[in-house]
Amino acid sequence: MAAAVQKPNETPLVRVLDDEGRVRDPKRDPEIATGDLKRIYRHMVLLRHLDERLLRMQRQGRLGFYMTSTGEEATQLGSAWALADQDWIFPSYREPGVALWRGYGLEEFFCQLFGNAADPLKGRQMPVHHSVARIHFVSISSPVGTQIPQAVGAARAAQIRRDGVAVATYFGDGATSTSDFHVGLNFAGVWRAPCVFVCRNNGWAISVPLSKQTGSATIAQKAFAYGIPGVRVDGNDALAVASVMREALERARAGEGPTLIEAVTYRRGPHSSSDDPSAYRDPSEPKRWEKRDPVERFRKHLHARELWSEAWEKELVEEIQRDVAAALEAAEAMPPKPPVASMFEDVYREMPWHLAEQRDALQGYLARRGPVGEAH
Amino acid sequence: MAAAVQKPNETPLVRVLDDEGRVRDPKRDPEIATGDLKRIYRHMVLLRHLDERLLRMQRQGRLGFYMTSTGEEATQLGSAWALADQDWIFPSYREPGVALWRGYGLEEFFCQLFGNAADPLKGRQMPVHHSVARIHFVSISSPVGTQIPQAVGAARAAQIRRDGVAVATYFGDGATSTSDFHVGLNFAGVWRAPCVFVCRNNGWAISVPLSKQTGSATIAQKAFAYGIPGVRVDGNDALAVASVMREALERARAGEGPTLIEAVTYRRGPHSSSDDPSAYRDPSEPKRWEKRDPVERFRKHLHARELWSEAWEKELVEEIQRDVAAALEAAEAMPPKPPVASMFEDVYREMPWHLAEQRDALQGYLARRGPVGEAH
Amino acid sequence: MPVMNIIQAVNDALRLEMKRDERVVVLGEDVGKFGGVFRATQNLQEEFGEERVMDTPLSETGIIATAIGMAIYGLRPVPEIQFVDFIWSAFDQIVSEAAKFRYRSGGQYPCPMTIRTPYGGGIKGGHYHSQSPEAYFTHTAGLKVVIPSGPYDAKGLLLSSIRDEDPVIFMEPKRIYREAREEVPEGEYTVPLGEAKIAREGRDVTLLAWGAMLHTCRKAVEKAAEAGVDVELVDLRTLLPLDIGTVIESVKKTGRVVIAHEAPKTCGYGAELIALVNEKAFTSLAAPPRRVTGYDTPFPYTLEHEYLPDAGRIEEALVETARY
Amino acid sequence: MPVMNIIQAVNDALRLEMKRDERVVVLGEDVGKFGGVFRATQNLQEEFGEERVMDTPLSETGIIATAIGMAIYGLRPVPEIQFVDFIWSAFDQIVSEAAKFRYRSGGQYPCPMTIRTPYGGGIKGGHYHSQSPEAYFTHTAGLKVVIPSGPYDAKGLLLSSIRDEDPVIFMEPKRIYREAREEVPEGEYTVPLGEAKIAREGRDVTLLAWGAMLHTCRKAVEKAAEAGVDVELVDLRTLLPLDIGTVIESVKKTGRVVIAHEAPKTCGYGAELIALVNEKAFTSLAAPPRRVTGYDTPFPYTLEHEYLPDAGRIEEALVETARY
Ligand SMILES: Cc1ncc(C[n+]2csc(CCOP(=O)(O)OP(=O)(O)O)c2C)c(N)n1
Ligand SMILES: Cc1ncc(C[n+]2csc(CCOP(=O)(O)OP(=O)(O)O)c2C)c(N)n1
Ligand SMILES: [Mg+2]
Ligand SMILES: [Mg+2]
Repeated sequence: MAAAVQKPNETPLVRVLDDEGRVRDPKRDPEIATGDLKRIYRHMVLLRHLDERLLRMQRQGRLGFYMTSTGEEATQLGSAWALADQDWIFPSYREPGVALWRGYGLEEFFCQLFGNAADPLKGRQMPVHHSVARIHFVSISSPVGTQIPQAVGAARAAQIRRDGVAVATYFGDGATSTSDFHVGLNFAGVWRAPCVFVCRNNGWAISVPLSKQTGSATIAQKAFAYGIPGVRVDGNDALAVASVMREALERARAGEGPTLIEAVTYRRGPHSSSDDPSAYRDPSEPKRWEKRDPVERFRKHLHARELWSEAWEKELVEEIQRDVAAALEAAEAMPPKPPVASMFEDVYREMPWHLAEQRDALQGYLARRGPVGEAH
Repeated sequence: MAAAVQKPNETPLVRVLDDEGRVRDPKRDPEIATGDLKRIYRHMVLLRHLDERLLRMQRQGRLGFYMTSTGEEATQLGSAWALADQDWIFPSYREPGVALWRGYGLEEFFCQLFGNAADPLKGRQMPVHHSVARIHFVSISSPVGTQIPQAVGAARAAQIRRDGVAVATYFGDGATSTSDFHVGLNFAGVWRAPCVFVCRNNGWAISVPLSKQTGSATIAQKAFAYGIPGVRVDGNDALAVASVMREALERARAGEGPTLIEAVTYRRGPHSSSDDPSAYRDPSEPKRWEKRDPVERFRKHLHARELWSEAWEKELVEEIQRDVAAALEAAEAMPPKPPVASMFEDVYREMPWHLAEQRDALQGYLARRGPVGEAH
Repeated sequence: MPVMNIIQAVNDALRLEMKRDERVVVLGEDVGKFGGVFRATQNLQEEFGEERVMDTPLSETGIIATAIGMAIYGLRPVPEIQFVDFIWSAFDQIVSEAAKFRYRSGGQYPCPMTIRTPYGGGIKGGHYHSQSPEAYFTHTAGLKVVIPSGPYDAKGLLLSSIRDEDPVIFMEPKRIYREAREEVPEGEYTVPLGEAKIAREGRDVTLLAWGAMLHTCRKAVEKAAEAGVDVELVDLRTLLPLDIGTVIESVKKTGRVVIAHEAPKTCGYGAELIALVNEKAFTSLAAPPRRVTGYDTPFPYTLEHEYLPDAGRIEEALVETARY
Repeated sequence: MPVMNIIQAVNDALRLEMKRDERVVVLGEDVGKFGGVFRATQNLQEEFGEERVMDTPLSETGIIATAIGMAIYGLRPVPEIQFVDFIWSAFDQIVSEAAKFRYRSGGQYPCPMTIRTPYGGGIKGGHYHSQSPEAYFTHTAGLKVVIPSGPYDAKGLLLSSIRDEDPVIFMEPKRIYREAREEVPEGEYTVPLGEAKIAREGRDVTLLAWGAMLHTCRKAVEKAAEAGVDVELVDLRTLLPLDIGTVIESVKKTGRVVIAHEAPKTCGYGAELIALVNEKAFTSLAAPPRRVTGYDTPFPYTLEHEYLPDAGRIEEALVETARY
């Protein structure tokens, strides 16, 4: 990709695979090694399995809350593949695949969802708000968009340190309306920070369709406002995503500045386990997108490359089911609550007197009255 | 202008006058009536006179604070000319010419600057933060950019009411970096609100040059991010500004939505009376822009059209000096402070008990101890 | 009289006022076709159209700023912030603009608008779907802050808020959105702003609370009664301006006061109440005023019921204060 | 020892710490070539280059958010907000992000940064160049709030803040930026966070204050002394976490307390101090705690000296409290 600013009228949709998983643009093929191709597929299948299983568990009351990323697997895995180990991620809540790809363990993953005693976040955050420092997967927060300019700050720090690290941040189409999107891209444009902005344009922000989110025809063209390149890619095509992501990261590392990637995909499920899309969108729309399923397309691609077989699929699914079941069992066996004293830790590095006082008062109260609940 | 979105690579600088005040693009000439042409010139001269006089007064300690708009007169008057009486303005601090054009009186203007007993704002705001409801010149506040989405809300209200009102909002190049710029233009793009965004790109935000403000080559191209037209105009050419402003207002009134106008001009003076530009910018830069003086250019144009003579100029200047001197004298004769009780009014429509209590306490205190000052 | 929950009462108030006053418009994320994530604006878009019930882009500052523009222009906007936890990007527009418009324009530009927003914990919402930030608003001159504790007040206070000439932060106790149910008159009625309500008369201790805490307090009051302590429970309803008369009268009667709120303790609204009680009823105080509050930590997910004041903690404070 | 004003002391601290610790970077509007509108960062860009002293685009939320990213990444950013009145667009990043990063990540991501920002009235700055919003920050768990009252403390507290492992709001009293002058050691030294200072010992009344108010309080204390009232003046220096020991000890000694602050009264930090004094020294109180504060209005332009607590108002409160 040229370092020059992308002209908005030249933002075609980048595709490598056609709907049948055949390579239609060999020049764009990122030529991913065989092992990685299979690993990408494995993670796609894992994500799909997790979404089904965890949404069901949520419905059964075994889990407080959950958010699926069904239909957006290619965007997650294609981009994750292109990232280097030392790169940093400022995610939103809908890219668990990026964390799992980078080595987030299933058991920790579940413990976070349960917020139990083994949750690395000590039961403090809602489910799906992961934080995994060892893989540079930065703490997710609920307010939409806040991570975007933070990513730019981290990228600026990496630029100052000249340590070769690039930063990626993920967000949805709705997030492009936030203040933080604007200031993030604007600062990045001025600093030419090594930052890649990955917008998962899945068409909806809860009940609000893209047409009510912005007057612009594409998200990619918003890059032009900041003098940076904008790329539009088929977000259901893992190879296309991998390709544009790799280019953007190369540009970042070469000192050529940030890139905005619009990955065009679709939110097939509800916004979250609390949502009911039947109240606002035509059920034929998700149905249509099922035909453009990124996992199936990728499977066909592997099949065409003779990397896939029914036997392998069976083995894979069984392995995943086994791994998930084992990790879930281990996670569910953990004490459901972290210790009460932990609630007062990590507000500051050293606990000030007032928090120690509050902790002691609560512990005294619980000692007198037993665990909280109706009895109180 | 076509209703279609302006292509960013087609954002040439719109000019009507050349540097010598000759019409170089007759098709673009807004054909302003003779009387209005002379009125525009009169207001330009008035602004220049006010800037000189008031900055001097500030230096002499007769005025707490002042901000000049020297060099930006054409942007103010060209755009003000195109606005209809019923239109609403959400200004920043550097468009006093728009208020004066619409009938803001000199004496009220000065009383605001002094914050005295006759200040329509009751001495509450800093100098140059005017508010003139009868000409729909909405209250100025210091935080940069806040007026932009407010203007969009007012435009949306006008659109809902179908009352034919268009809304203009003014701001600087620095303001384009704010959150409020982004959300304002984004909401306007979605609503197709009858709103005209006038960016005075004067090259500087206090000490920060445009190149450090944004990575984009122009401000106009930022419109593309919102699916709305962006126009780049010579801000020192009153006729060009009048022309693009009129078109934008016509589009707004015709239901064709908002327009972003980038008026390319230059901040010739200090940012404010508190500023010292010698600390950060090359003095040759303002010198260069003096050669592109908007007032002189407009004078030459009038001269070429035989609407200007030395005699008229002399008359005009004398009249302005007389008016200004009289208004200043009247304003300076006012009691310097509004009544103390007024400090507690207008926080709410009805004064709640705690404010009445605080007012009474302060009045009691002042009654006991005399006016505040060193003696206390 | 129909029985309603708080969501229904809010919806009813909005519908009635939109019918009565065509200046009233509703805007926010997901408020239109979806009717709001809590369904408080359900069916309003169907009835009043897309111009009066607007789905907005995802920007709280955009919602509030455009609502300000509408208010200035002459409409009566009722913006919704989906969760009060997301209100901060709009804080500049609220604090610097809405709260100061009337004042700074010398009275030329009033800014009547009612920001509706659910607040509070107990719904397994973690850091960002649970907070109670009322004290950030009560420290802001120019705002009014209203928090109903049940359907009847929700409807009557919301109608008063929309009709008020100043900007109102209307915080809705989402934990009891559906749980709190009571009879609510069908037509219009108003509950005046700035008037507290004695929820229960008592002699021994005054208990001040608002919103969802009222319900926890009721349980605490019953327990305290079993321990022989007769509590006067005051539902403040409006925090700003405060009904100082009712508060002080009660404290003068009982000589003792406990305040319960979900927000963190330090600089919560309870601090202001204690300061006012000191100012106006110092000599009546027979025991130190007590606060039972959320802790000075971010709002936790798993341990939220340990975090929130519960009836037991409030009861202990009441009994200890009474026996001081 | 050189005599410095507060601007010089701040500049000196920044320069020393940037030399000592290459992780320290400065960013903000006009902080680079210009050296800040108050010149607190003067010559730093010359000395440390554009990468460590960055002029930013005009966005407070951008300044804070990128500083957070830098802090998370391992730098020690010292962002400047030109006037605290403009901090609100960054409030979401401060309250939802910086304050909660360590906690919500289970301790994985600390966020050490020091937000420097001038505050306070008395410079003819009107609504938006005069405010004292410390109480919005003291209500936010996870932040520290530091306000020096003179050059010595400004330097020592700023060095402690930058070295602290948590986010600090460092509010500088701009009214006395140049006026307050005293001897300041040349090299590094720190004044610990969380420790108040007894600015003057006294027996009759405790007076609590911080920042520019300290100087007004000194005058008030002198006047009170003339009236025979011996005041103990405590400079809090850090509001969060508060040095509760020093405050309570003093109040237990005097039995009386007055608090002076510029911020509006309702829900100002004075309320919290009164609540704490009630909690911890109720039986020592011989008179009602008093507040002398700014009023519950936006900050006015012309009448700012009527608005701000002056020595006379504080003196009256001291004498009345002493004679209660
Ligand atoms: C600042 C803020 N406002 C509102 C919300 C409530 N909310 C959560 S997700 C969401 C929609 C986000 O849409 P998008 O950015 O497109 O991401 P997607 O969920 O589609 O992946 C909203 C409105 C929030 N979390 N934060
Ligand atoms: C939100 C905010 N941040 C900072 C400031 C301080 N400030 C006042 S004007 C200004 C520069 C504005 O530049 P620009 O928008 O280009 O307008 P100009 O002054 O050039 O007309 C700054 C930084 C402010 N008033 N508001
Ligand atoms: Mg989306
Ligand atoms: Mg400018």
